[in-house]
Amino acid sequence: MKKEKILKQIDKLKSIAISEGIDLSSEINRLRGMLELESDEYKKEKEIEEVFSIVQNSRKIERPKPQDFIKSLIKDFIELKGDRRFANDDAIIGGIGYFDKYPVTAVGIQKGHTLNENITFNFGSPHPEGYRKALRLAFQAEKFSRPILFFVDTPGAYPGIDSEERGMAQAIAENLYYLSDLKTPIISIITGEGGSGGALALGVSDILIMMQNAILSVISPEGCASIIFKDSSKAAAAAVSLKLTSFDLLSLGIVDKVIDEGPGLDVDPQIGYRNLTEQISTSLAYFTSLNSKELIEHRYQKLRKIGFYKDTTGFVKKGLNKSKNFIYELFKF
Amino acid sequence: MKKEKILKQIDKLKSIAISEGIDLSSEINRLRGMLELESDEYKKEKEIEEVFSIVQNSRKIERPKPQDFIKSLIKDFIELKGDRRFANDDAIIGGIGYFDKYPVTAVGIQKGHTLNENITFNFGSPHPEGYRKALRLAFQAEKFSRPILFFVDTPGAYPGIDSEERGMAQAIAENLYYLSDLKTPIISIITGEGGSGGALALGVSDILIMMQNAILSVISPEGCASIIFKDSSKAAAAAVSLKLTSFDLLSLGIVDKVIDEGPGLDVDPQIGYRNLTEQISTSLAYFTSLNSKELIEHRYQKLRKIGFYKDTTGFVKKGLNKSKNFIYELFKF
Amino acid sequence: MDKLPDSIKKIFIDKNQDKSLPDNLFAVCPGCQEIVYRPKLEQNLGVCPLCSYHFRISVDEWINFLADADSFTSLFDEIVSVDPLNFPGYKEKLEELYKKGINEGVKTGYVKLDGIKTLIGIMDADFIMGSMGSVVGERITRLFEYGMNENLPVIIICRSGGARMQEGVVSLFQMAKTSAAAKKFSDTGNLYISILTDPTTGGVSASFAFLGDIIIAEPGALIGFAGQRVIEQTIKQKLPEGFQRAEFLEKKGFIDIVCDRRKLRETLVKILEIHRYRR
Amino acid sequence: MDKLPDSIKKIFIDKNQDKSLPDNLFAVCPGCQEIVYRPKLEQNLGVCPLCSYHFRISVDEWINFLADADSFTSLFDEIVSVDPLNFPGYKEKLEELYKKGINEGVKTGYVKLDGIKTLIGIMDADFIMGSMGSVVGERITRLFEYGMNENLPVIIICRSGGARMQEGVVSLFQMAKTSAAAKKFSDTGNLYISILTDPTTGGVSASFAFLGDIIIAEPGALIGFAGQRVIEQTIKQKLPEGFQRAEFLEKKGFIDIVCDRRKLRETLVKILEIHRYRR
Ligand SMILES: [Zn+2]
Ligand SMILES: [Zn+2]
Repeated sequence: MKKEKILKQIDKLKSIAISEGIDLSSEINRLRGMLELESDEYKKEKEIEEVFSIVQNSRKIERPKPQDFIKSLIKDFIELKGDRRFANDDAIIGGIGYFDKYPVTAVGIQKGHTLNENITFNFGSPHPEGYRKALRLAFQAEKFSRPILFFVDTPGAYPGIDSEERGMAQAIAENLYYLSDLKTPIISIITGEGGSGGALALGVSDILIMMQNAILSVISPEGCASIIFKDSSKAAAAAVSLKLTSFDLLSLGIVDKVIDEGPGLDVDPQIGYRNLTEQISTSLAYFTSLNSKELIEHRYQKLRKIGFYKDTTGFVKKGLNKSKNFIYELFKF
Repeated sequence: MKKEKILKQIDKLKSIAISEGIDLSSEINRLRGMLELESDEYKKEKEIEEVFSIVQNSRKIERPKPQDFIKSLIKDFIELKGDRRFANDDAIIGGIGYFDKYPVTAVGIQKGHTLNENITFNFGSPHPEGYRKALRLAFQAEKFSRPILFFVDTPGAYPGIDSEERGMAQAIAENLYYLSDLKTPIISIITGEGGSGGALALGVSDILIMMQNAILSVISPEGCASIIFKDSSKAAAAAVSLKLTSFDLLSLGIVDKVIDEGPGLDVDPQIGYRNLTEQISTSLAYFTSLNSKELIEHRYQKLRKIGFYKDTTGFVKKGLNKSKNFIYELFKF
Repeated sequence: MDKLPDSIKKIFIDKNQDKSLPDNLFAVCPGCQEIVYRPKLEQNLGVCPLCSYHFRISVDEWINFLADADSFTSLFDEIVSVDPLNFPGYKEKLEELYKKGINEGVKTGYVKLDGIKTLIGIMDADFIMGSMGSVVGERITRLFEYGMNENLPVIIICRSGGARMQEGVVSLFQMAKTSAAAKKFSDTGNLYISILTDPTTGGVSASFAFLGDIIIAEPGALIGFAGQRVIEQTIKQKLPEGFQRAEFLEKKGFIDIVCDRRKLRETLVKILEIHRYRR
Repeated sequence: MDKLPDSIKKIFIDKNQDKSLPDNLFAVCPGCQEIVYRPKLEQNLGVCPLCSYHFRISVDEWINFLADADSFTSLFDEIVSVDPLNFPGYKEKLEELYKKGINEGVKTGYVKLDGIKTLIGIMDADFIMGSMGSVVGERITRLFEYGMNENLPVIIICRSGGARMQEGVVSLFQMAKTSAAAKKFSDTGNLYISILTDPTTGGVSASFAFLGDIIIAEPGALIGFAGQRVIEQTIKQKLPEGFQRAEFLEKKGFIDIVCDRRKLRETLVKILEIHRYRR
């Protein structure tokens, strides 16, 4: 809006300068400066708009959910239920079937397309027994040397009394622990909303794939806005700050591949499926070719290297435990 | 009673025969025959009495319970709680400490000396989470190459709605499964009432020890009487039939050692403790000297060989699957 | 399937609530209380065509229904029961059962399913409630050992009242023995499918029945550790509807698949194939 | 202990309910609402002498209380935070904290406990709630790696609000990274003791905090995954008394020992010894 006004003003001044033969360049430059400022703000606004529309898209009820991915990509799928401890969690579906020629174990977080489905699937928020079922099936996959495919779409692990009573934290921790050196290939695909620890529990993998319009975040933009910015209306801005889009995470080195969705999975999932299938095929061929020691070492190093920090070793001359102030000095540069 | 009467009668006849000078030998022999018959019955009665008093003794509230054994035998015991899934079961106590110079993991089923204690300990009847705690501690013992001591005294696994809901059968099965090749020595001691599957779940071991007055049974004598003999008053007789005493089980090859209790653990536990300590010391020295392959093979063979059956291979001439009638013929001999 | 299976006949007699129906050609289904025509039931693998109630079927019927024609070869028939404890009445019971031609609490052997060779154990409830004595324990153990040596999968159709009390603690330890064998078998990377049918309780449920890589249950099957009467006596209240049934156990996380008998064979073949057992 | 620990001082100011008490030489205990004399509290390791309420204590106080005199040597101080996402306000916050001399969300190093050398990590709630960013993740990871190379046990005193949101998904993945390191460490047969203090929640609880061979919690400590406000908003009801407290978690089977701080050192030494760490 403002931008257009300024542009018109500049045009006007230019005409005047020519027609009247006077030098208005200082005034025009001032306006140009305003324009640049304005344009930065404009770009930022547009980015916020774009990113938040990705967030909203990732949650769209029309978007195919993990159970749809399994239906489309896994042949002869047989569902296997239960954690052998407490319950079968309907928020997580797991079983065996074929991906191409590979027998695989496939596990997905179920999310509904309707309210009824969502009630059954607890809106895609698993309880601890869901993660324990996933881990049980993962161990079974290891026994039979079957690769594992995780399809992830969740607002997060369910925050309820029962979840805490049955040790949600412990359940997620245990998944991270045992998946980290499970001796069979693991491919994890974020298909929609990758919500925090509840998504990460199925995200430890040899290759982490994101569908182009999926998100993956340490906290929901809404939660971040209200906790950090103390203003829940700033969710869209928080979404940008959190760097939760597939391409952001690709450039941060956390996600390994982004899958082109074509017109968007909600419009036509076939292109996305096809591209994903191709990627999984390539990955399976590669990871099944590694021996288990190579596989595990690769997975460990992949996790191991995630993190941004400054290692000030080179600069530190004093004893390690007395370097506090020195580090502070370094940090400023 | 009857026996004494007959003996008196024989004495009388003998005196008459001598004093009167007549031959009463045929009558005396008849009475002697009655005496033998009577004596068989008498012996049987006495056996029933004896065995059932062992059963009752094994359950005595004054008898030291597994927690007392742990207190007396394990130095610096530190209790470790929880199954990491659902609950901490107070019916089972587990932890680490020293037996002599050995760091060990000790797990016992707690039974009360008072009603209040019994309520806390659920009368020594564990829930599934109790067995899962025991297994968790067993895996930890394996990690740290610590021998395991199981102290067992239970009427059986708890038969309740909650137990079934959380998979009692599965929990016991899993203990049997994983304990069978756990790579650290396991010593199991039946201290009191060894009640069925609930006892067996902590009975898979390299050496199965029974305190002299303990029992171990597939079913309580009372249960057996009502199910098999359709008469719950026949518990004492059922106890004899079940062969549940320490010496019965020693001679059946199921129990490896019976520990002399001296005057009985309820009267003075010290002698029993001392003898048990000696046996455990010897066993630990032996089993910790085996490498894990030897240890596991020994344990497997120990379980493997339990069973009484007739292998008719030598006799079978016909095809295996047509031998039904032939087997029947064999069975009769 | 032209002949009328004995066990179904027996069930009809047991369950038939309308004695006036002639010759048991009809039965009253315990599931829907409707009258079902026996030959229909037979065709339907012993599943009520109206309400899918699963009647109990015999070992031979299981083989007929699951195995490729004439593919069953029994193993370990040569192991027969003795009476180690001299338990009152046990010897006589065994003789009586052998006389009837029932081989033991479990029949073991190998079969082909759609051409895939697999080991199988089928428990026989007609032999002292399918209870596990030394022979059941030994046969199951040998089945696992055979499987690990030959790299064959093992399928066990469970149906048992539990331990065989007449063999006392010897029977109890068959739980440990079979579980140890199942573990050793599993460590060779082979597949064990456990199928729980009505009823699977006690010592069998607390050992090999719940140790399958994949655990399948028949709809409505009673599955649990403790007997319902014992539980009721302990807690002094009636048990809830559906308690200890297959569907209940599935909800509680202990069953992979509750599978209709009419889909079982196809499901088994799929599972065997995916474990690369078609060679 | 002659000096007045800062964190306790701060707590007095925060928690002190009677402002009229002069100079904060006295405090009102949140546990028993009684007035406690500060030097008494200090002597008592920050535990209320009346009701055993466990006040929060600082990293330095933890070291003073646990470690043999002068035995602490810090490790990995050279790793410092950056602002990978260019997150609003993060850089300024970090600078401010460094200026205060707080090193990071966790202090790592080695100590001796009764002569036994052990690695230790102590989380610092004064550094952005002890949240786990890249530096916390990296230091914990290095601690485990150091432990597996040197065959030393690892003790971590947890206290954290969770992930460090300002580092986004990078922070989230520190959960996976530290858990993977804990697994690798465990496979070398070494001992990891996790001590959960008030509060241990979110990403830290759902990673290394719950991966100890032995998990100890301080009495009354708040421990859980989800925050209480989030749960209340989700279920639209108040949470029960004692929910997510150490004793609650112990009952639920997730804590080995709820250990009074005054007995902690002795307990740790015993545990280390039994794992044969006294050499
Ligand atoms: Zn019907
Ligand atoms: Zn107080």
